[in-house]
Amino acid sequence: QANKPWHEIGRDAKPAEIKAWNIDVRPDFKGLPKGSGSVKLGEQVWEAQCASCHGVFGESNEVFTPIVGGTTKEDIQRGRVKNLEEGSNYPQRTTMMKVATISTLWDYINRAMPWNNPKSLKVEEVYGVLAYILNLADVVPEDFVLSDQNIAEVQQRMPNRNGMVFYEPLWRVDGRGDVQNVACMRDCPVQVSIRSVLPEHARDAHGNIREQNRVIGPVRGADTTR
Amino acid sequence: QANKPWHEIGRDAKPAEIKAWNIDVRPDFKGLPKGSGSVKLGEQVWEAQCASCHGVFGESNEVFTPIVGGTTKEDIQRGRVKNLEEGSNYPQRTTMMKVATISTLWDYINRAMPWNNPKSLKVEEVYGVLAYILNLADVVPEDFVLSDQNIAEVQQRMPNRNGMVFYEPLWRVDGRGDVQNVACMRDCPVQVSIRSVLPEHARDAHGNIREQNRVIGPVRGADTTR
Amino acid sequence: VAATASATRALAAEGEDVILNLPEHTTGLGQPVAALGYGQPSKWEANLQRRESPGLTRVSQASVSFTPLQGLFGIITPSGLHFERHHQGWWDIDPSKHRLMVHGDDGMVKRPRVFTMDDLMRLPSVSRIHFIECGANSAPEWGNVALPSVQYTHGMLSCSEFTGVLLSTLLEMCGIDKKRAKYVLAEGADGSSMTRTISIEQAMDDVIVAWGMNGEMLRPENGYPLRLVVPGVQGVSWVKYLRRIKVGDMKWATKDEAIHYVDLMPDGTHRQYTGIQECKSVITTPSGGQTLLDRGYYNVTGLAWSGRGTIKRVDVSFDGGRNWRTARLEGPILPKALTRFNIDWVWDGKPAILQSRAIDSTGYVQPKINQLRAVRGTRSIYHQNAIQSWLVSENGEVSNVQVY
Amino acid sequence: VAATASATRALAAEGEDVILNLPEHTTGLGQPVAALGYGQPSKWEANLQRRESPGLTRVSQASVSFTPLQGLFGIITPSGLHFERHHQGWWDIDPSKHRLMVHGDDGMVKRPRVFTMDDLMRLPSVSRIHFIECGANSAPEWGNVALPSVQYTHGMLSCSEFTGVLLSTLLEMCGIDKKRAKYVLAEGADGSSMTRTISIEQAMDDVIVAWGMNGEMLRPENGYPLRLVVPGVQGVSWVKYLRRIKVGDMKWATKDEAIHYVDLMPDGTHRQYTGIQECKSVITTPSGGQTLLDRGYYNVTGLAWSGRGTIKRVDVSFDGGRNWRTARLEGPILPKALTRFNIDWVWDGKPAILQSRAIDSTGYVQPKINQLRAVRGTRSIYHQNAIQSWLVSENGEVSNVQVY
Ligand code: HEC
Ligand code: HEC
Ligand SMILES: [Ca+2]
Ligand SMILES: [Ca+2]
Ligand SMILES: [Ca+2]
Ligand SMILES: [Ca+2]
Ligand SMILES: [Ca+2]
Ligand SMILES: [Ca+2]
Ligand SMILES: [Co+2]
Ligand SMILES: [Co+2]
Repeated sequence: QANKPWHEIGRDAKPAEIKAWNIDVRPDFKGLPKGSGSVKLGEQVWEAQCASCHGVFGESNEVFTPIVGGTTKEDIQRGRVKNLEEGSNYPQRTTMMKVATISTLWDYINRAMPWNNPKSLKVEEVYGVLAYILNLADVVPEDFVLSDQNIAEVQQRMPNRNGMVFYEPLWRVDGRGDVQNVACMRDCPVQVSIRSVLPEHARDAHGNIREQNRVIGPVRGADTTR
Repeated sequence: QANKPWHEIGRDAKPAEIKAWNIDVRPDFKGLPKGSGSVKLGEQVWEAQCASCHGVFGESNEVFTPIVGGTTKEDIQRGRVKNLEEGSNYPQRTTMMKVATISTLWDYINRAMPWNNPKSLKVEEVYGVLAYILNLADVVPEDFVLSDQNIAEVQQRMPNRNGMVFYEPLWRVDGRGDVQNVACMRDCPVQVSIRSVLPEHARDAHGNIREQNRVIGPVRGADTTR
Repeated sequence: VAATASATRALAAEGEDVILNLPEHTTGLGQPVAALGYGQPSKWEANLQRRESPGLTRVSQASVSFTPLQGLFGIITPSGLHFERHHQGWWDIDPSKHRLMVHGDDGMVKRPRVFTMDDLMRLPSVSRIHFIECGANSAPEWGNVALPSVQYTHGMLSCSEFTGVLLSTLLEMCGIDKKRAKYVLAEGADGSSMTRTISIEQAMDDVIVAWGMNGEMLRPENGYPLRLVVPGVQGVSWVKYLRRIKVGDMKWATKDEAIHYVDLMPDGTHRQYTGIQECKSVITTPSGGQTLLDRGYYNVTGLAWSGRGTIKRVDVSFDGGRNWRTARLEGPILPKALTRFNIDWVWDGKPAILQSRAIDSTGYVQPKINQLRAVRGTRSIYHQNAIQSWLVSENGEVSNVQVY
Repeated sequence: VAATASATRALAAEGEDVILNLPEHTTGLGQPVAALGYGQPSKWEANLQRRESPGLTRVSQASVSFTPLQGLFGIITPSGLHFERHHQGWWDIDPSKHRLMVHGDDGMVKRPRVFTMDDLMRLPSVSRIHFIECGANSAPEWGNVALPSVQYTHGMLSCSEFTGVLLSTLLEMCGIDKKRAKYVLAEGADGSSMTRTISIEQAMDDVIVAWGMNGEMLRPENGYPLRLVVPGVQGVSWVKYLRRIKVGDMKWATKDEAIHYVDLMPDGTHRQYTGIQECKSVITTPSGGQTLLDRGYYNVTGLAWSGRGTIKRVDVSFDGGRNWRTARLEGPILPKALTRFNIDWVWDGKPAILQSRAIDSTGYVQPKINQLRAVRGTRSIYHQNAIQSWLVSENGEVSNVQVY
């Protein structure tokens, strides 16, 4: 099949260029640079560059949801986080509660953290600070050195490693979701009473809605300060 | 047929309101207020309020095309303006050369002039200043008093009164215009040489086109200062 | 110096600096959401502005600013770049004080009514995409080439999604005398109180009394808070700051339908009431004043439209009209709206003359300038819908020419 | 004082002051054309702004600003009011320095390539209208009513005409290994270098590498100069500042597809890779926080959309879902685009509960919140596409309720 007339537009990427940008790390660890970092090194990095936002123990809810918390030794064994089950009273869904794939954390810290200075960490610092987070979550011991060699083993200790389900109907455009209504038109079955109303304190929580509507038209914004 | 559910939206217009806005004057003089104004009064109004823009004799090309000029006694008799014919060397198409309907001028002066103070003229001032313009164009004599009583007669002296043709195909959406091409696809008859090019002085007359094009994309603006 | 130069060369051999050295935006923290509650274009886009054509008019309150078609995509015109045509300047009117009156003399309207914006915006509304083109678009080129770029040759053209109430809805609720009503007068609230005659057929068909444009209210320059939308008809009929609709039985011969927007014919008569914007098209990239970066492939793109219906086909020639190929049309293809076309072209570095030719749903084929001239001469100003030619020179510069 | 008061009364009986005393804009000269080379909304429209939802996020560079749907018309979102979602702030990138790389490991792409904006904008382009909705739109209301107005319940939703080159065109010219290629990774050039997995089926179908939005270049907040458009899929996949496309054979489980944008189910598992935005609709006027001016007729209006195709029908109920009537749909009705609906309603002054329910071209009927909850519980955050209920109280005030 003949080349399209626009075939020559653009130019070949050079190996050094691909290397500079080809930073993604997959769940099978393809893309992961060789290297290692200790919990100890990680602690230094964390305290110097991460703790201000995420808290000394990854517990802070100030700038983002806590990174650490809510997982147990039992979770690490099962690979399922109990606090994600219904009825759990744990106040937050922390990163460590949700993330199933350790590669996700390596990749993300490497590309995006520290938030205000992304892509500034060295490879061993990424290993180290991830080791530190994992240690905070009791996934690895205090004297652990995380490396490309043992990361697949650590993956087997991720608290929520068995917690993800691939749900194809919401991945494929031609799928069909699990919830569907019927188009009843007359005397449809509904409860007469209202099930939920806007709480009084929420009425004005977004500022005065009067000032968020046009000054003309079929309606005005309600004065929610009153 | 039943009223639509939105029938009551809005409110009835009050007579005084309709009167305040119902200012249009038609070619059959429906809408023309009773009254009159002399060329003499018109001259005063013109010199005080119009001449600064249109020139003392309506000849100015400074702010707009001249109002007066290019019409002859013969035109007034024929009702067709010779200077509109092909080959005429008259430099401008003035208002008086083009306008066929005297109502148009009364209506427009009344609603829009003076440009920076529209709707400020009294009825007799509109009659007067229009009489003055008509006098400048030799349509009425110097001692004329234009009024709702004689305006229909003056209409019969408008230089271009027979110069308008109603061309229905460009008025109706479902019409069919007078010029049409055929969709020749191969070896169509065209002259090889270019018939007209952008004059050199016009290349930069709109500023540097380089600065009027995006800084990226398939093209750049040409530097027309060079 | 020698060392630095060779270091630079080495880097260049390895790859581009902009890839190898990560930019600040890849290694830093950007700006917060809602930094601008109402956003603006990139600072790098400042060249795309609406501009006046020097010498076209004498004063800027009775003038035109042109849309920079040379840099636009698709069919929606960004509202900030919508062309302007004012006769007595524009205003930013307090919408709570704006009124629309619908009436007629002698019982032509049974129930003359006044509407506030509150009233109008409660009524059943429609949202439709339509082009608006000034009747004088391309006017300076009836005779010879005069303008350097498509902004000035074709930029009195925009296309937006309009929302409003059909004029027919208003006329019906006010009770017009269907036997006697033949025309409607639309009047604006600006200094000129712009007035235009609309046929009752079109008033009862697709004319919209509009407040919305591209999802928000009309911009002040386009008639905020209310304008008439008269699909397919020249822009001057789309009365801005609409304050009054009057029903009648005779055309009004208003200033802009008796002195201007009349077409001077070779015999010295003027055609009056020539409102329809006939089928037309233009290539916007590459176009006059642009320079191709290189030989090779280009996606040649442009716009086609017809005041009489939809666009059925656009053909493009690269040899000044001798041979033609049919372009791809992008959807949606809507009546009395712009249609975007695209076509492949490989530039071999030799001079080339680009033309586009649109065909609409009535079968009308966009004419050549000589065909227009043969019937209408060169002095009619309005309704110049000829095929546009762009010459690509060997140096890649594109210029405005006439070829037929 | 008595005289003045009676004069005022007399005037009022004669008619409204705003009609009888002509306003300044009817008796004066306005502003010149091109007073603003790039125009702005009327000063009277300042209430319509995109806004943050207080308490939703902790820092504004990793936050959302919501589109004020309560005041918009038609289907095109004004670009200045397009909702924002940033994870590491927004930038106004120098487009001449921006590059797109297309590659893959292990020969997955035969000819890894780098494109400048100049290169990309020469390629064959398409222009298409599509909606973009954040996967977390309406998320705070899985459990109970929480938000006062449609800006915050549904305002992570916009719709624009996008122009760009199909991703399939790029992938084909770079020569992908069609047997092994299963997924594509899209990566941005911002600090987070946002990454998302796209299926190769969709990459080869309707995904666009876009530079144009509503006729002009993308706004900086929306990814200037280049973003991915993934029709029907949640906004986070529409990677902004797009710098890299990588072809592979395994999903990447990036941060935003492994920690966020995963849906927590009642059994404590998360559904991963739930990208599609299913069929949904909402009444925008009247809506939460608005007050009806009066009893009587209203044109009730809203938006419907589906990530799986076109909107076929929208039904509206005024009695909390017991009885339904079918609304008018405005054109154009396009796949994976917003569709505007309108329906007549006469308010009798009694409490009423308004709902809209959309049906798409697959036959899918927008669900009730209890139907969603029965399957997905109340903690899944994403993909809340339930029927929205608005209660109109006797005083005309509209408020957010749940009824089913
Ligand atoms: C200036 C504040 C700041 C600093 C410093 C910072 N972070 Fe973050 N971090 C954030 C924010 C904000 C987010 C959420 C970004 C988003 O919305 O995508 C985040 C997200 C994360 C996440 C993903 C959490 C999740 O659930 O998505 C990880 C892991 C993380 N940070 C680790 C680190 C590490 C390791 C460092 C230091 C090397 C660091 N952060 C420094 C603010 C910060
Ligand atoms: C400050 C400048 C100015 C003043 C003062 C002024 N005019 Fe004008 N006049 C104009 C402009 C500009 C136009 C063209 C407006 C347009 O583009 O629609 C015009 C148009 C006209 C026209 C229509 C010409 C045509 O061919 O369309 C008439 C008639 C006219 N003026 C008469 C008058 C009279 C009578 C007065 C005084 C009572 C007056 N003008 C005062 C600037 C002025
Ligand atoms: Ca090249
Ligand atoms: Ca940095
Ligand atoms: Ca000027
Ligand atoms: Ca005044
Ligand atoms: Ca904030
Ligand atoms: Ca009322
Ligand atoms: Co015009
Ligand atoms: Co999102």
